[in-house]
Formats: sequence, structure tokens, C-alpha cells
Amino acid sequence: MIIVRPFSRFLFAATVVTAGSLASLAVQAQDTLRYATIGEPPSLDQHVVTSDLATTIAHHMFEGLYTFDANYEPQPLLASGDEVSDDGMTITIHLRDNVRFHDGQPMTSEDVVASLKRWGEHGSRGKLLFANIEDVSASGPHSVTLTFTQPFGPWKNLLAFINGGPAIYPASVAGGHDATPIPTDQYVGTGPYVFGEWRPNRYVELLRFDDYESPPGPASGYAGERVANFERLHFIPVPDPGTRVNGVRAGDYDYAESMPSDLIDELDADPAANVVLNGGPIFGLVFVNSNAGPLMDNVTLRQAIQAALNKEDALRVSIGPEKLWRANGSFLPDGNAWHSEAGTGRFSEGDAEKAAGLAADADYDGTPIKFLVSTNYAFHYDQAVVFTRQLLEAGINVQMVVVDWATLIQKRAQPEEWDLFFTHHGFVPDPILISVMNDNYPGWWATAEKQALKAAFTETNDPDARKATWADIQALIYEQVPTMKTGDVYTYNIASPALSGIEGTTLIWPHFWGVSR
Amino acid sequence: MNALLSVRDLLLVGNAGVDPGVIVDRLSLVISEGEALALVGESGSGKSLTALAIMGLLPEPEVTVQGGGVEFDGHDLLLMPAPERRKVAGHGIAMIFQEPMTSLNPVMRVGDQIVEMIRAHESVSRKAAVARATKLLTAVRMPEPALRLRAYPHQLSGGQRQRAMIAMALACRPKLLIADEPTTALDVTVQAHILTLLRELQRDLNMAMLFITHDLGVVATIADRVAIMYCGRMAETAPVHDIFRAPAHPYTRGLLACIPTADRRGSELVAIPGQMPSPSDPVLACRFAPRCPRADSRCGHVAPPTVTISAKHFAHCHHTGSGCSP
Amino acid sequence: MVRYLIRRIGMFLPTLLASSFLIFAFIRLIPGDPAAVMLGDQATPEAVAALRAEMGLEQSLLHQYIIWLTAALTGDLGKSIFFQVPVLDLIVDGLETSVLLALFSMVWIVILGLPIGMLAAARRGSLLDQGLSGLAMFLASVPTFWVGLYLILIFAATLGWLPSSGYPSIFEDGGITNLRYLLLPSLALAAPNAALIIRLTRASMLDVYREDYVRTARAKGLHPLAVVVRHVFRNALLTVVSAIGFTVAALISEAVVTETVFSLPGIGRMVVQSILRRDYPVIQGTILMIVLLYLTINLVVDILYAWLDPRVKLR
Amino acid sequence: MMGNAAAEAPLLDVEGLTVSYSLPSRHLLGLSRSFNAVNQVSLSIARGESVGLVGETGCGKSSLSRAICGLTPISAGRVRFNGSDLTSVGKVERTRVRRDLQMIFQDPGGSLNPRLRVGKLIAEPLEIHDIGNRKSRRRRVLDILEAVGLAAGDAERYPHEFSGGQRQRIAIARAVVIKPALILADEPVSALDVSLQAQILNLISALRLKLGLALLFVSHDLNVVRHLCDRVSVMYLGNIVESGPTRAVLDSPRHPYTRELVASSPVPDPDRPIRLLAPSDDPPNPASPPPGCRYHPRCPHASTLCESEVPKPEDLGSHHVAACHHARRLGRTEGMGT
Amino acid sequence: MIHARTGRRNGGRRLAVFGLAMVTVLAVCAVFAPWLSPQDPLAIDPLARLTSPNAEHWFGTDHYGRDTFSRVVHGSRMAALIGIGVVAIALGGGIAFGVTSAVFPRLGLLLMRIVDVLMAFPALLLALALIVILGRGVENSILAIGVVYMTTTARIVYGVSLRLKAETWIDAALAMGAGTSRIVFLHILPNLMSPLFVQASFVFAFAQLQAASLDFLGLGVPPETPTWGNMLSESRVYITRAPWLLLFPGLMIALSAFSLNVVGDAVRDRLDPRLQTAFSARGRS
Repeated sequence: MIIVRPFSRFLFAATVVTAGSLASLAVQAQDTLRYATIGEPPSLDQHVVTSDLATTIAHHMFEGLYTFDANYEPQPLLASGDEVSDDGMTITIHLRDNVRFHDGQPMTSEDVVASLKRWGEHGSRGKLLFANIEDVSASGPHSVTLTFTQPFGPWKNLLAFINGGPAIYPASVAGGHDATPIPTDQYVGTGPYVFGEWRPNRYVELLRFDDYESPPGPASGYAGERVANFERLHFIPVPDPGTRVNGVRAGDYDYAESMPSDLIDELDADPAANVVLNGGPIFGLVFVNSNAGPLMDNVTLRQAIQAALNKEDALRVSIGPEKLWRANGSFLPDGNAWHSEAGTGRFSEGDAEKAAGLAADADYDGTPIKFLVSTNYAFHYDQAVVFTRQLLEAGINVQMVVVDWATLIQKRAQPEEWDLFFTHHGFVPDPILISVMNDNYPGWWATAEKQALKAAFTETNDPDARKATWADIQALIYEQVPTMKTGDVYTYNIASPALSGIEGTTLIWPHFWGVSR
Repeated sequence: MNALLSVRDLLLVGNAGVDPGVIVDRLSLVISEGEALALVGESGSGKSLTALAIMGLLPEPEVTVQGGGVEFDGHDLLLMPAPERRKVAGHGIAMIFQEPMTSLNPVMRVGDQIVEMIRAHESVSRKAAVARATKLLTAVRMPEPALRLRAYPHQLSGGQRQRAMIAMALACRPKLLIADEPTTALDVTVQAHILTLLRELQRDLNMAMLFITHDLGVVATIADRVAIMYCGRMAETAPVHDIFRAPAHPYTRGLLACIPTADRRGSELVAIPGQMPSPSDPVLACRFAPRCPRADSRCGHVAPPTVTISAKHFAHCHHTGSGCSP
Repeated sequence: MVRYLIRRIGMFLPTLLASSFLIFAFIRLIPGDPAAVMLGDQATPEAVAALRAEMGLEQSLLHQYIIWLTAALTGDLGKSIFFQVPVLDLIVDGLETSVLLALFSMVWIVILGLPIGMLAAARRGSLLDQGLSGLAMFLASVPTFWVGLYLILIFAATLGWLPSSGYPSIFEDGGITNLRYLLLPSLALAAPNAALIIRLTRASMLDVYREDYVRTARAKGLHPLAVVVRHVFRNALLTVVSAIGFTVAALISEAVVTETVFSLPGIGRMVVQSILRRDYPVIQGTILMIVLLYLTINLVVDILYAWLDPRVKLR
Repeated sequence: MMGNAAAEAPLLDVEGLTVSYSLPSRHLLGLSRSFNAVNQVSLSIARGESVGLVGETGCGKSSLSRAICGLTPISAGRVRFNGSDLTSVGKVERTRVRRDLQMIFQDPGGSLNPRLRVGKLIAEPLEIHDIGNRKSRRRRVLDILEAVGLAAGDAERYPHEFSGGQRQRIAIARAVVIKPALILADEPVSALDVSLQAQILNLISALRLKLGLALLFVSHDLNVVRHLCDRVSVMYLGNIVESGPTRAVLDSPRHPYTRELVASSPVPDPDRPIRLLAPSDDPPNPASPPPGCRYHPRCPHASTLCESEVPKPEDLGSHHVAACHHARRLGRTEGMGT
Repeated sequence: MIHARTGRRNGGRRLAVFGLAMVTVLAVCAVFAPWLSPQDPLAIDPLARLTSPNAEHWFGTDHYGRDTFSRVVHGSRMAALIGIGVVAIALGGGIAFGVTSAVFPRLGLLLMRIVDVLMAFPALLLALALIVILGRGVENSILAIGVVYMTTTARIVYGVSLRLKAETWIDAALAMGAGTSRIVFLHILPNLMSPLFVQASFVFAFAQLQAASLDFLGLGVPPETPTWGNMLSESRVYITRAPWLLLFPGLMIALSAFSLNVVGDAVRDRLDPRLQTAFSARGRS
């Protein structure tokens, strides 16, 4: 024994003192809502950015002319009403006259025209609408006229969809920018919250807009009255899902998005967290390369691939609890106006034999098929793993190319780099917004049949005609296989039980007006 | 003269490591007040461990005291509680070591190390202790003592470091100084100065000294009396003149015959054949028997007796009677 | 001492310069186009090309390096492609978290590592020593993120004693009490490194204990505590201090993982996130800053060492 | 012709040998300084002769022997061995010539690679110089093992299985296996206990007689040198201060340093105590030697001349050379022997 | 005179025996993984998701319904592969760099500066940077981690080689006229072997931790490969729902690193207790 005992007693005492000093009391900011996000949005500029996360934050400060009510019907927001000419070619939108921007200036038709024009020119969703628009002009201080080249049915839905949508900025802001996102110091909107600051890696802060004039009417969905109860909203990036879960449990966050599906029963039972389902399902899409590679024009081989997939298995593996997924072939969910069963017989056959037969018909020679998938979204990867195994069983030689999301975005723009890639699509209120409808979206599906049906789809304002045409398009998708829907996934968030005003289901993105602690 | 230190039947045992076994085998020795005893032996003979056992510095648990007693100034050191024993260290017995390079703490100033020694045993102010340290350095003939007080060990030469060690050892006026090969690592000219210094201090302060060495030349210079150890056992003890003039033990004779001197120039040295056994080797009654020119069957089986040659001259051997001096 | 300092700093600058070039060259070899990442899912190729041009990605590599380095020397590390704010601002903001995290961890390491190491050395060979040494070895072998996950589960989610994640700056609401956010992460980060220091302290205490001057000190009849504190510990500390250099490197390195697990807004997580976002200027700036930090700490450690060991500064 | 010339010329002839080491500069931009660890030393050894080189730590005796063996670069001067100038011949030739010059080191353990078996170790010089084949080398190894008092079976063992004395026997076996003309022994017995020291000294003497080896024996132990060497050179701070026949130099030294050395060396005789001739043991700093005679700060006989002028080596008769201004005055009358 | 390190010997030996046993078990797992694992580690069973440990699935199943035990067993295979690969690169490169630098001091100065520069990058960052350049993959993980530990190994080899160069036996060989290749291959390399064995065991251990960290950050071995790090990464959200998914792979990482460390430690203690400070247990991380 080298050292005497009194010495070790001394050490022990030191350790105890240290351990004691650990205790520390929690301090809570009462008037701040803390929202744990999956990451950081690229920008909050709604015109050019389509990230859901950006919209979750931005729709508290940017508003469009219309928004959706609880039934996904477009309702006026900054608009007060509209008139459509009988030929459907001219639409006049009346604006509310009590709206002020965050900088104190009143909103006029001039601001609306400038915003719509920038969106129409540089926003990817804006282009869809503006392809049919001849002119936008102010027809009065509080009214705007859209002149169409042909009748265009989905106009109001497009105007109401704030994600990548026509947020109204002051003319000075909207007029001064092109496709590059506007900088944070020019985030001036009309919503109940004002941009505070963006602390990279820490949070995005929004502050209550004290001069906010709420739209009239009872709250329904995003429509109606908007009351800001919190002094500020903090959107805090917490990329690790486990940390988000435990953060709400521990009281560090009031709300956390995008929860792991397998935890739903546990969280449902947990008194420290309330489960909030997301209203519209998201759905996975496996795009097929129509520009290069073995699948470019080999429709039979595409059908072989489609036939091999059992999407139910993939959903069960990737999502787990059955209440969070539907093996639903229709691009829009059951109950939605756009729901259709057209073509869905081919949705999830999971028939290896049939697939092998089709592959043989297609003269498939075992050429490797490159399946691009990222790990950033667990369910992409999980489903891709299952699909790959199913395809291998059908004798189709699929090789996964696993990259991160950033690389995937880069690679998918290069046709020779891939044959299939996995992405997902958020809920949209109008099928025109589904990416496969865009000829320039990677995959580059632009067959003559598609072009004809797409024209028919947009040229009419008649809802029934449009629904029928959409069913035809969906059938064509199952026929030509430009993309394969993998099923609906209902994501969910959790909220602190201390919050009131949170509904059990979000419409699309969570919102915090009308919510209080 | 009174016995200042007496070691009785000291038994040191190695428990593990390279050489388990009995390292020091029932060794007894006595030092009187003011006497300089040289403890002589080759490496591995156990002489250093004997000194460490006296100081209570054995590298336990590798080597432990398994028997015998160490009595100093009338108290049994081995039975003494640790705090009291620490008081003896420094005050009663001080020790200096072989390696002046490594025996001083490299990150502490020389003065502080001496002051530490003083203040560990006497309640004096730091200032007084510093003053005393300066005096001590002067006493050991350290050049520029005030300057050296503030130096770090590596700034001193080997001889100076050994002087600092001696100053530290003498700080509390010990009655016995144990010097474990203090000059082995030094050059001969430096060694001469240190040996002379030690001899003078020892006589001036009437301090007893246990001087451990393997060098018979040094023994001749420093010792009043000599104890020769072989392989953990005492071979012979005698006044210094008797050892060189009339060695009784064959080992002592062999050692003396090994040394090349002017007289033996050119002729072959009479070397002791073989080598010293290690403690783990099987033990014979006389450990030197395998190398002894005079060994017979008795030596292997019967423990050698203690033979009294003269009043202060003892040898532990069956064959001391006859034989030639070298 | 001055000469030692100058020589030591003379070694520091070329290493830093060479590292800066490596950093720059490395980053350019990474596949992935920052412009495409930034514009997102629905971007058109034209918009991507325009943005590339605007960001200077079309110029020659050497040209880009020289521009970057000259600017870096004046403190301008460029602008984050993703956030559109100066990289330096991001780093400065991230540094608060990372430096505090590292400091906190160092505190753990020192208050756990040194005493336990000393205790194990003091009770060398005992059951306590075997237990502590075994535990230290085990902790050194456990992935930090694994420890972190369990710490969150136990202390935050289940017991609710400490915050699970995030770190609001101490300059914001809550002030200094915000440091509690760093308790768990720093503990997770410290665990394996404290284990290292335990082992190192124990080993060097035992090494020093075998030194002749410790025997000298014991021969002087000093109290064992005085021997340990004045003679053994100070010398053993030399080894430990020189280990602090790579302990800091380990902290910085593992902070990347720890900050990810605990969602801390530090520069470690910023590196990972920026790699995923292909935010070149941020990656470059942050790694450069980390390397600078690391080299500086090593410099400080060496100077500290020289200060502790009189043999060095006079050489 | 060749044989004759070689017989007349000394086996080893060192002339004006200087070894300098550089020190880090005092100032960052200053020129790097250097000092001469060996300062213009001349030395020669005839075939079969044994020469002792004596001095204390830092006197340059090890640097000198290492320089002769080519382990330390030579800054100036010439080393002729066996008729070749080692400082100017090519590498191949130098290796060939070096065959006849082998070295034994102080630390018997350290000079043997712990990973090689004794047989391999001893055969190494034969392998390096490509002498014989595997079989003949093996035979020579076994022969030499016996000659140094080890068993044939020892060839299969590793160095750590031997004691210090036995290891030095192995080192000696390795040095002589190639039958060199000169062995350079750097303190070969100072790490050994006195009983083993005697064994090794006897072994070296025996081998020298048997093989007709010349010996350069570096040591700090006057007794050992006195026992083994025909001639001796004494070094102080890089210079040879005195040299000559062993008996003459050590029994009646003429240089004050040699006198101090002899007086300081303890003799195993209580009636012949050591004496202090110098006032202090202030160690010399080899890096900044004093001007004039390097010994003068310690010398009891120093005069003002010694402080300024470097003394030249002076032959005092019968090859007894001393480099001291007062060598003649410090005559035999003050002889050191008893 | 007598080594004072013997005190821990018994306890140390028990630990070392445990370590050696663990290493053997892991090696057996790695070699015989296909025969030892009761099920296909990749077989998906959507109906048996997240089942807790039971008779059929000893370590339970993951969210694909894959058998965790089989995956853990197969994970040892990747662990061994990564360990061996990293050790090969680290030691191969380290020896080349270190010995060359020691033998040719001028070149050595340059080479060691390069090593210095690489060492200025904290290990995981360097590995991360390399991975991002090279892309994810088993080989690239091995290469990246190998390069990281190559730098430390080169440093150690350089240090030990310099020390060896100062050994008298090298002087002895030089004095005999030995050439450079003889010095390197006969006198330096064989004496490097035991310290390198120690270094190898530490590198092997820390390669496990680094690989796990890379996997955890999603930048290591492709996620479809069953490695312990990937298993942790995939299932970290199930820490409450299915704790066994984190427990077993985590324990395996810890145990493998632990046992290799213990073995390395024991070997080092045996070789030379004083080497302790030359090899830091953690090396770089």
C-alpha cells in the first residue's frame, strides 16, 4: 500500500461534493413556443422553396390570397372575394383593405401583382399556373385581375397552396429578386408572426405581430380567425428523432415533428406527450428514368418491376403500426375528392412469377438496374431494401446506390447515373401539383399520351371533367410506369400536453395561431 | 562504543518478479556510534536492500521483511508505527543514493528540497530553513551556495548534485548516514572529493556511517570496519586493515585477488570462476561453495560456522583456518 | 523560455498553412453540387448553373484557394451558401457551445480522471484498483454516442433531472443556468477520455513512484501525503499534461458525434450538417478553425509543460 | 614490398583527428555553434600492441573511438588503418578495410540484438563480409564459442538468457570471429562486477596472445589499463595531455591532470589513501573550453602562461610525451608511485 | 533492481485472460458467422417486427423483422474485416513512413512534417473528410480510418526506430560494416514487432469505435451491411420501444474494443512496463 487511507477519504469527499453540485433548477420561458424541427430549412422564401419545413415556419408570417379550410377547400385569406368571367378567362380577385405588412405599410394590389409575377416567373409551382396566364394586373387599389390564355381549373388551389406558393410580399421585396431566395432581412409578410432572427444551428425565431388584422370568420383549417398567443416561436433544429422524442418528454420542446412511426403506441400512452397526426398522407414515389438506361423505353420491363413489388410488406416494415399507413394505389387518399381506383389493380401485386415472365417478355438480360436511394429519410431506405429483395427474387438485378440526400439530388439530375430513384411527395390538394405531372422533373416523363391527358386536365374548370381526366392519368401512370407510388404514410408529431388549441390532426403543416399554453 | 544500529537475523524475501526467493538470509550487523562501516558486495548480493530495509523503504510488496529485527538507538524500527518511524528517518538515520542524477526531484529547486527536509522534522520558519540550507551547502563545499539554492537539479553537475544530497541528508544532524554507492556514478576525481568530504563530515560530526559499495579501493579509503556480503549472507566482518591484510573468507580473498593492481601487471588475474547464484537457484548450506576453490562436501550440507578470527574479525566459513593472504 | 517559445511557434505556422491547403483541397474533391442542394427538389438546371456561377464555383481551384486564404487571413471565411451569413459568425456562435462543452468535459476529466487515477495507483493491486482500472478500460471502449443515448434516456426522458438536448446561449434567457444543458453531453464526451486519464494518471503515478527521487523523499521522512503531492503528483502531472493535447483532439473529434446526439449548436455538428448540405465555405472555415484551435491548444500545452518542467525551458 | 611497408607502418595511425558537434544556436538567427569533442588528436598503434585511452566523462575518449570506427563523422584529420586512409577511400574499400577493425562496447547487453540467437550474432561479421559459406561459418562460430568459454549449445539461445559476463564473452567472440588485427574496446568491463571483470580481462589477454591482436582499450579505470596496456594516452577535454609507456605515465606522471587522476584513484590498500591535488571538482564544460591550457582552471601549478598559451606535446624521453608547460619541472622527484 | 509493477499482475492476468477469451469468441464468430447464425441476417419478416428476445430470436428482431442475434454475429465479421484492414493500412503505412524517416533523417524530417500536418486534424474529422471524398463503402471506411491511425503508428514507429537506432547493437552492426538494408531488416524491424503488436491491438480496438462513429453519423459502411454501428444507427429511435436493439450491438462494440485493449495492455506490460507512456491507450480518437 503506497498511500495512506486518509488520502483516499479526501478523494471520496471531493467526488461527493462534485456530484452534489450537479443539481440545477430548470427555468422555462413561458411565452415562447419551442418547436423541434428535423433540420434547418434552406430558406423561408415561399415563392421558390418547396421544403415542408420552410412552410411550417413561414406560413406563420407569409400569407397568400387564399388558404385551405378544414375540408381542403380554398377560402379567401388576404383576398376578400373573387369574380370569374363566364368563359373562365378573366378572374378578378378583391383584396381585404385592412391588411398591413410587418413594416407597417398597407397591402395593395401593387404588392400582390409584383408577388404573383415573381412567383409565376421563378417559382416551380408558379410556372404551372402562369403557363396559362397572359397577364396579371391591378384593377384597383384592392383588386387584381388575372387574364388566362385558356381556362385553367386548378387556379384557386394553386393560389391557396402556400408551399412553394404565392405568398404576398411588398412590391419592393418581390420586385427586386429573381430565382435566388430573398435574404432574411427582407422577410416582410402579413401573417400573425414577424420574422425575428435566424440563428443558424440554434433556431429560427418568429415574434408576434402586434398590428395583425385577423381575417374574419371562425377558424377552420387555415382559414378564419388567427390569434397569436405566444410572444415568440422558436423553431429549433433537432435532427435526431430520438432526441426530439425525449426532448418533448423532458419538457425541452413543446412540439416535435416527424416522429418515428413505431413509437406511436408508446407515445399515445405517454402522459408527457400528445400525438398529433398529420392530415394529408405523404407517399413514396419510385421514379423511373425515361431518358436513359435500360428502362428508358422498355415499358414491359417497367411493368415487370411494378409487378414484383409487394408494397404492403414494404410499408409494414418501414412504418410499422397499421394506423400509420395505407397500401393505397390512388394518388390521393380515400375520402379526398380526387380519389380514384383507376389502374390500382397493379399497385401491389407482389407477384414474382408474373414479374419474371414480363421481364422475359421484355428481353431483360440481367443488366444491373441502379436504384438510387438516400438514408436521410428512413422510410425511403427501408422500403428500398424490401423492394430490392423482392426484385432479386423475381430475377431482376437491382443494385442499390445508397447516398445522402444531397448527393441524390445531384445524381438524379444526371440521367446516366440512375434507373430508379426513391423520393416522397407531400399531400397536395390538386393532382396538378404532383411532381410526375411536371415534364422537367427527373424521370422526364413526357409521352404523347401524357401530354394529351394533361392538356385536357388543365383546360377545364369543370370539377367532374377534371376528376375523370385525373383517373385516366392515374391509369396511364400504372400503364406506362413513369413512377411507382409506394403507399400512403401518415406521419405524426407530438405536442406537450400543456398546449391547448392543438387539434388531433394537422391539416398539412402544424400552425400555432389559436394555440396557447 | 555503543551499538547505534544493530540488525539481527534480517530475512528479506522476494515474492514475485524476476527473482523470487530469499534475498537476504538472516543477516546481522552492528554499527557503533561514530563508526564508518563499509558493506561490500557484488550486485545482487542484497546490500542495497538491507539498507532500504533499515530505512523502511523496501519496494513492498515485491520484497518484504520476513524475520529479524532492526534496532536503532534502543528502538526496534520494524515494530515502530509509521509516523514515529518517519521521525527516525532524517533525524536519526539519513540516506544518500547512488544516482545523483535521478535522486533529486527534477522539477523542484535544490533549496526547496533541502528546506522541505528541515521543515519536515523541525518547526522552523521557511526563512530560517533557507538560511540553514545555505549553511549546509557551504558545509558540503558547494560553490556559490546561495546561487545553487535556487537551481534545479539538472543545472548542477553530478558532483554538485551529490553534494546537495549530502547537505540534505545532514540537514537534521542524523546519527547515522547510510550511503548507498554514492560515488559509483561519478568520475574518479569527483569521487575523490566526495569521499574526502564524507570522511571529514563523518569524523567532524561524530556520525556513524553505513557505506555500501562494491569497490574495495573505496572501502580502503572510507571505512573503519568492513562487512563483506555474498549472495544475501554475511561472509566476513573485520576492521579495514584486517580485511586487506589478513582476509579469512575465501570469497574475500578471491575478491582481492581479482583486482588488477600495479603489482600484478601483465600476469593473469586470479579470477573467481563462475557467477553468483540468483536467489531463485537451489540453496546450498554455503552459497559460495560452487565457486570456492576450497569447498568440500561439508560446505554443501553444513551451514558454515561463525569463526572468530580476532576480537572484531569474524568469518562465516568452514575453511578460515589455513590459507594464504594474497 | 523566449527562445523555446519562438521555436515552438515557428513550428506552428507552417503546419497551419499546410493544413489550410489540405482542407481546401479535400473539400473540393467531395462529390455533390452545393447549388443543386441549395435550390432543392424542384430546381431547374438553369437556376443551378446560375447559382454556381454566382458562388464562384466555376473558377480554377488555385484561384479559389488564394482568394479564400487571403480572405481567411483577414478573418473573412466567406459566406455560408446555405444560411447566407458570414461563416465567421456561424463559427463564433458555434464556438460558444463547443468551447464550453470541451471545457466542461475537461473539468469532468480532471475531477474524475486525476483523483480516481491517483486512488487506483495508491491502492495498486487491490480489488478497488482492479475494479477502477477495469472500469476505466471499459469506459474507454464504449462509443460516446451510445453513452449519450442512455444518458438522455435515463437523466432527461425518464428522471427529468436535466435537459435532453439543445443549448441556449448563456447570453440568452436563463443566463448562466443554461450551462445545465451541457452537463449530460459533457459527461458523455468526458467518459472515455476521463478513462484514459485515469489509466494514464495511474500508470505515471506508478512510474514516478519508482523514481529514485521519490525514494529520496521517503527517506527524508516526509508524510506520505507530502510525498505524493509534492514529489509524485507534480512529476506524474507532466505525463498527464502532455496527454491533454490529444485528449483535446479526442474531445473535438468526438464532439462531432456528441453534438449530433444532443443536438447542440456547436461547430462539430455544424461540420456534419454542412457536409450533408455541401456548404463548402462553412466546412472549410470550420475545419480550419478546429485545426487552428487544436494546434493552439497543443502550443499552450507545450508551453504549460515547459512551465511545469524546468528542464524544457532552458534547453 | 607491401608486407614490409605494412610491417613498418603502424597498424592504426590517427593524425590531427577532430570531431565536432554542433549545438543549437543561442539566438534564433545566430550561426550554429560547434565544439570539438576531440581536438586534433594523434595516436598510433602498432601490430599486436595494446594501448590504453584514459579519461573522464566528456573528455572525448568515446568520440575518438567511435570516429575511428566510422560511427561518428570526422571533421578534420586522417585515420590510416592497415595502410589505407579511411577518411578518403570509397565506401566499398572502407568496408573491406574495416574487416580488420572490430569493436567491443561497454554495455554487454545492449550491444547484442535481443532478437537474434547467439549463433547468428556471432556469425554476423562473417555474413557482412561474405566470408565462407553457411557451413564453414557455423563451424567457426562453434570454435569461437568454445574459445571464449561458452558451450556449443549456447549458439541457439538468445542474449537475454545469459548473464552480463557471459554476454560480454559473446560480444568478444563476435569481435574476434573474423580474426581482426585491431580490437577497439570501449570500457568493456566497467559494467561488470569485479569477479567477472577479472574473468573478462583474462579472456582478452588470452585472445590477444593467441591471435596477435592489437588493442585500443578505452577506460576510466587506471588499474585495468595498467594491467592490460603497453602504452597509455590520457585525455582531457578533447586533447591528449600525456602519453607514453603505461608504467612511465601512471607511475610517474608529468602532466598535472594525470597526477590528479592517479592520486584520486582509490587503491585497495588502507595505507595508500587517495589524495586531492586539485582544489575543486568543478566539472569542465566541453562545449566552452577555457583558453590556453584547458586544464589550467583546476591546475595547482598553473601560471599566467598557462592561461594564454596552449602547451605543445613535448617528448620527455623514452616516448613519454606530455602537453604541459611545466612538465619538465614536475619531474620524477615528485613521482607518484610509492 | 526489482520491478515494482508486479502488484497488479494477478488481477491484470485475469483481465487479460478474459480479453483473450473474448477476442477468440469474436474471431470464431467472424469466421463461422454463416454457420453460427440461426437465421439469414438479411431476411425480412414484416410480421415479426420488433419482437423482444425470445427462444426463436435470442436478441429479438429489428424493425424489418430481422434476427438481431444473426446480425450481431455477422457484425463480428465486418468488425474483424474493418479491424484487420485498418491495422494492415495503419501498420503498413506506419512502418514505411516511420522506419524510412528514422533511417534517412533528412527525408524523415519532411515525412514527419506531413504526418504532423495530418495529425493536426482530429481523427474523426480526418476520417469524415476522407469518407466524404471517397464515398461510403467498406473499403473506404477502412482506408479512411487506416490513414488516421497510420499517422499515429508512423509517429510511434519513428520514435521506437530512433530509439533502436541509438541502441548499441546498431552501432555494433554499423561498426562491423553492415549496410542499410541489413540494419533495417535484421536489426530494426524484428525489434519493432512486439511494440507493433501492441499498437495493432490498440488500433484494432479504436478502429471499432471510429467505424461505429462513422456508421452512426451515416457516413460509414453502407447501411444495408450488418455492422454493429449501423445497427445502432438504424435503431437508435427504438431506444425505449426496443431497447435490445441498442443494447446488444453497443455491448459488442464495447466488448470487442475492451478485450483488445486489455490484451494489448497485458502484452505491453509483459514486454516492457516503461512503454506505457509511448503507447497511449487511446492513441487518437
